[in-house]
Amino acid sequence: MDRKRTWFEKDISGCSLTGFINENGERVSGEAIIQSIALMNERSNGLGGGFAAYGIYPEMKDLYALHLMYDDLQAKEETERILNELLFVELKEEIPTRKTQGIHRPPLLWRYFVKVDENRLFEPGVSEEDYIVEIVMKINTSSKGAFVFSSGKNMGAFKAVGFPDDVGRFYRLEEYQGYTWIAHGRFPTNTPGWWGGAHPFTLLDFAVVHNGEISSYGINKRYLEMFGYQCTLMTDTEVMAYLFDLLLRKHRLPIEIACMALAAPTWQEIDHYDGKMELAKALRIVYGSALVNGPFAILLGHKRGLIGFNDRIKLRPLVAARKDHTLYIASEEAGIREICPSPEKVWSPKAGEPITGWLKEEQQREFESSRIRISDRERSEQVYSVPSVC
Amino acid sequence: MKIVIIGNSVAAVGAIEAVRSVDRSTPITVISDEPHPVYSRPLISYLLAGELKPDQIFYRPKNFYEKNNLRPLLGRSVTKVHFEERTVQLENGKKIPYDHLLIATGGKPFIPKIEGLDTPGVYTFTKLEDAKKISSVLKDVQKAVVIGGGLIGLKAAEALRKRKIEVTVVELADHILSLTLDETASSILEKALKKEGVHLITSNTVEAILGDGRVESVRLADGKLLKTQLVVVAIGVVPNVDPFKETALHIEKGVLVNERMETNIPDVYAAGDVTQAYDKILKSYRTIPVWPNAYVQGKIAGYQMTGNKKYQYEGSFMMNSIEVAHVPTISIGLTNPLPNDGYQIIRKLDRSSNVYRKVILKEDVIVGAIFTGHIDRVGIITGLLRDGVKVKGFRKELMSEQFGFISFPKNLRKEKLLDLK
Amino acid sequence: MCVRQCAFEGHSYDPENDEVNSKEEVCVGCHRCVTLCPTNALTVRQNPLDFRAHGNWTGWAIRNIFKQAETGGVLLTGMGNDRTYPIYWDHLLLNASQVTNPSIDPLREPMELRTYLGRKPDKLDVQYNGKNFQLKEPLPRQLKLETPVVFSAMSYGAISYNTCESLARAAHALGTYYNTGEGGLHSNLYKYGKNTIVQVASGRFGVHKEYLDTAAAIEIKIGQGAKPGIGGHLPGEKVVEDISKTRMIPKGTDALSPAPQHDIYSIEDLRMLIYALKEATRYTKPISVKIAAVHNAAAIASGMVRAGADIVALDGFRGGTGAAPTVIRDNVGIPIEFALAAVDQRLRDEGIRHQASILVAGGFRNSADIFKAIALGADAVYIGTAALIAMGCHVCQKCYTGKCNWGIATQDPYLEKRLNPDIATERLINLIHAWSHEIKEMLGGMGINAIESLRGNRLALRGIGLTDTELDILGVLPAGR
Amino acid sequence: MKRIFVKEEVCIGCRLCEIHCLVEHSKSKNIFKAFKEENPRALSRIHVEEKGTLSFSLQCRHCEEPHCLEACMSGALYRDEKTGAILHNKEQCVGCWMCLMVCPYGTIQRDLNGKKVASKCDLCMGRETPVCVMKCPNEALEYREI
Repeated sequence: MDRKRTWFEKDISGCSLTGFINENGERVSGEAIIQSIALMNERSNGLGGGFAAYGIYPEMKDLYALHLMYDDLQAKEETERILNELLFVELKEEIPTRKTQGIHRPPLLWRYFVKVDENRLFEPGVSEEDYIVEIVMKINTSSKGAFVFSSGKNMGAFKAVGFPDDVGRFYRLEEYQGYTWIAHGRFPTNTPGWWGGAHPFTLLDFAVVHNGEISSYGINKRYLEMFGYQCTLMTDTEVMAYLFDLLLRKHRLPIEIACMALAAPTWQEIDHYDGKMELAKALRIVYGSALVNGPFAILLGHKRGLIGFNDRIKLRPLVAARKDHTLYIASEEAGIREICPSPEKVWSPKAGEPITGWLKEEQQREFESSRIRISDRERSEQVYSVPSVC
Repeated sequence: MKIVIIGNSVAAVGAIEAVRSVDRSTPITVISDEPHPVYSRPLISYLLAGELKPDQIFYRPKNFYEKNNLRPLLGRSVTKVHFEERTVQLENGKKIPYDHLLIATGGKPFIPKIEGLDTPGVYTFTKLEDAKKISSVLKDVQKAVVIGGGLIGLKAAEALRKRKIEVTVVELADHILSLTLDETASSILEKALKKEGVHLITSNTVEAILGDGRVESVRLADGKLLKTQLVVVAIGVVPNVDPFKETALHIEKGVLVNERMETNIPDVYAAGDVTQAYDKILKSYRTIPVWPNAYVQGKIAGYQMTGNKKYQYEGSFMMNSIEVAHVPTISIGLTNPLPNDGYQIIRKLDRSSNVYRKVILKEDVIVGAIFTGHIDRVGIITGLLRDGVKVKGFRKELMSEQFGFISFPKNLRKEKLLDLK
Repeated sequence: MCVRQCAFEGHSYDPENDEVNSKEEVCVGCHRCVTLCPTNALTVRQNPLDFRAHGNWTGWAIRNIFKQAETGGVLLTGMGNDRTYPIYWDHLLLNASQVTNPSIDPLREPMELRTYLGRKPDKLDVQYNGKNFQLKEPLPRQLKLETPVVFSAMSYGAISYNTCESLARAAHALGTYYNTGEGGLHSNLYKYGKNTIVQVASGRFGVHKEYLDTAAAIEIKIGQGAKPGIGGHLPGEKVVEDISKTRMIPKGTDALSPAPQHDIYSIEDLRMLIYALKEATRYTKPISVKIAAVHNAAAIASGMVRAGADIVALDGFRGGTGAAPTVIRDNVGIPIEFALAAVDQRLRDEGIRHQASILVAGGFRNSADIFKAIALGADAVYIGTAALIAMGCHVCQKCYTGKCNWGIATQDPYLEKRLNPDIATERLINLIHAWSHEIKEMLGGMGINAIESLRGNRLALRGIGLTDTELDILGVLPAGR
Repeated sequence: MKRIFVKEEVCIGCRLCEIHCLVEHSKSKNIFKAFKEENPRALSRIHVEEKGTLSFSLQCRHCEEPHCLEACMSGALYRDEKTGAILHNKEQCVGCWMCLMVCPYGTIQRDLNGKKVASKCDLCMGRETPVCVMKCPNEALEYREI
């Protein structure tokens, strides 16, 4: 696992992605998402596939579910020592897999359901989530041979080197039930075949799958580093996850607003609605270094919903569709019709304009940790009533 | 409406060009006792001197009359004008009606009382005919006498000299060009003329022209006899008002006109040497027989006749440019003021190079100037005089060879250079 | 013609032989005569006469000793460092898109250079008013630049009035700014206040309430790249009527700018001045602090930001000047490339990079230099010499003599007229338009359509012919990696 | 009607206008021949006035009410129908200097080389822009509608 070859800065890849959310919170098995992504295998080259699913650990919804991959037992022992030291591990188990054609030399795959001991939040101002992030960063940067690839509550990421459908079968995803599923098939042009390099990239409950290249990677990375993030995964998709974590979780920006920062409207538009777009202007002034430039289409899964959006001039494909209470977003319309033959509505989102699906509030509470912070609640209401600003 | 113009020289042309600049159609009749298309009288001396091809004498192109849609009656003299019935009568009795009449009859030579004036070989020198006649007899002329040391006299003398004739100029005053120059300037010219071989006799005059059947000599006031085969009488011109004697037309020295070139009779205008008009320097009505003045007066009359009252005559002043014996001289306005009357005079003289500059001021306004030898840019002085500009700020500069707009105060310079008129 | 044009009396007419002679020893090589000669009869060449070749005792070294032996004085010079130190811009290469991400055609797609200078908050606070979102509180005042190029500080006095006017008019037309330097602001130029950065320097010349209020921003000048640690000196003969009015000093007296600001002996003093100025202008104007690029620029810069500077202006040792001791200009300070890289990185390490914008100056020659500076981390670039050259300067380095044949660095009314502000303004506008367009092309080539995605994006750069240490300081990878 | 205006603020007194005017009105229109070979040497119709640091060039203003044209007794001066410029016919001129006498700008000169005729600016007839304007290195002369 040569990710520590630090000169290696960024991954360039073209990909397929697909995802859906049932806004009523009705959970479905992983079968559908595998079908959908499999149809777009042409867009990947067998060097990586992955999934994220929400609502899969209802009985453990109060606990952070850490998915880890280890090169060897030694790495496992060292890492578990750290985990036990810093967290309370309620349950530890191997992630169930099956031998599958096309999935070679898997690392050791384990998951841990953990919670944070209040007393450990030594510093004031450091939230429980910050604490988890800190630990994830620590393991991913410093401990050799170990890698955390999922760290949210009641959700999980599953990824590997191989074609996405093989990856899905390898992880036996048909056995999981989730209300939101996202998937990714990878076509890297120069990443070593490393499992950690596959999408989705996650932090806490944020999971990102991404098709594209971020030409602004260099500055996005340095910007994130100012806030203590360390980009170590040899791929620019990672910065997407961190940017969302920064804007949504740390800076408490509503999702539309965060998207507006990442794929900002042009000055021409801003000047045109001058006054009305004071906020957009301020966003560009303050978050210029967070502007994600270059071609991309991404899906962002989070505990409350699903977001899909494009770069500011739409240089990568992204199609959306709706049927009943389900929102589908994928690289290709075919990928949607494969699992939803007759959608009510199919459309191609505008550049920089996020497509958002929201889990109904009561479900939110059902699926989430019972200990929702007030501010969190406010935000979720706020967010829920957002009209499209962009 | 019909316009009739008596006269066919610069004043007439000024009027015609003014009218035609706004009105192509109104019939204009031009009457002149001379048979030629409009020519420049001052040029006859150049013609006589042989410096001009015959057709260069003409002031306007051949097609002037057609182009301006005129009705020329040339070689027809006007005997009388019936102002009451608005007609002009020709020598053949024919009457020509007018609505507007312009009197532009110009000047005629002033002939003093001298015995023997009728002797063959005695000529005046104002018209083309005069030059032609003189030219035609020159082959048997060795000596000539010119009576009068004014502009015409000197130009005539110089012309004859150029035709290898031995010329003597007889001037009554004690120096030549007495009306336009001062002693200093004329002395410079006299010196130059003598170098050219022109004899000058001043403070003297011709009493009699002697000869039997043809001029043989003249007798001067001091009794001295001069042999000569040719006498040119060039004492000056007076307004030619003959056709208007015994009419209601108000005449003193010349036809009196106001700032609109109107005479005392309605719709009758006068312009040019025939007029007696306002002199803005002497602040009096007098005859100013100079070319630019004639054109301007004609132009104003012309505009008036078309009903354009915009142009008015703000008065003129004497000005002359003469070059004799390679010494150019320009004189403007009042050149010989009476010592008192609060005039200031600035002068600069360099005899070796014949350069003489003289400016006469009254209350810091230029009222006259004489420039000899170096005359370039004198026009600026003329302009200042014309506009009555106070030169207090830069009066000492007036004498400088480099004098120009650079010498003006900034605002005056800007005003003069930027508003183009 | 040539005789009349040369203020250094390099040509003389000999009426006897009706010929023009020239004196090579006074020729400064400004090309004025060459340019105006109607018959193209003139050219200017280095006088081939040289000393015996010697690695150490070059003609330059020897002639300087001669001069000083004669005069016993300090060697003076104008313009920026002309020694052959490495120019790191020329060792940095740019990236472009191929296949995996499309390059963008600036002629067809929006390509944005707009830049805002000033302090930015750590984060935006947004509130929902039931209809849509809005800012909780307005941003601190920013300077809006339509293109990331600003005309750097050149004082009225060092340069002629016409030159100042041209800079002001061009800045206005271009939607950017010019800097008054320490010369005060001529009353005729107040109308360009919205595009003016006024300087408050050690001499405090021309500083008064109206001056501060008129400006868009205020710059405290601590140091200048061409002469770090050295004050300024405008000789009395240059202090003519208008200048004395504008600078508020008696006519004909030397204008001496002390080396230090005598009310700033420490960082906390700087803080006091910054806040004094902010108070005086009711917090309506960004405050910039300009320092020369010196060895510990990074630490100083971080102090400046913490002291309240909204803009950190760095002036590298190739920066120009009207007059400086040669020995200082040629030996003090460091290249702007290093200073910029170090400061930008330091502010990021301390997590305060967003609290101030970085304006860099010091010998920027073309759009590529500017582009690379922005990729290294600059928000915008100050150009001085380049602007003067656009107006006609031929870099003869004789600014300090006041005899500028091009009417730029002079107060001589005869020479001053040679710079027609209409022409100079147009030429400045042309230059910046051309550079802006080139910058857009380079951005487009990288598949980037907004300048903020280049700012600090050092991955856009690769080093060539640099040591590991240099690469490390610049924070760029070597070409090929 | 287009006319030439001077901006004395930016006239640098280089006299290039005089040089190029002379060349334009020379036989060869070649600067070397015009100055070194042609005899009589052509005359510049533009004149730079200079005093101290102030300078500006001046040529015929082509007045609307031209005194020179009124004063010209040979008919050599005339107005060009198209441009309204006041032009001068050398053949017709006799050198009586009446025009010099009345021109308030002093922009008509005696051409003493060869035949004595007044010489004045002709706005470089047949050229889009007069050479003095075109060649002014500092745009101190502009050619524009009044």
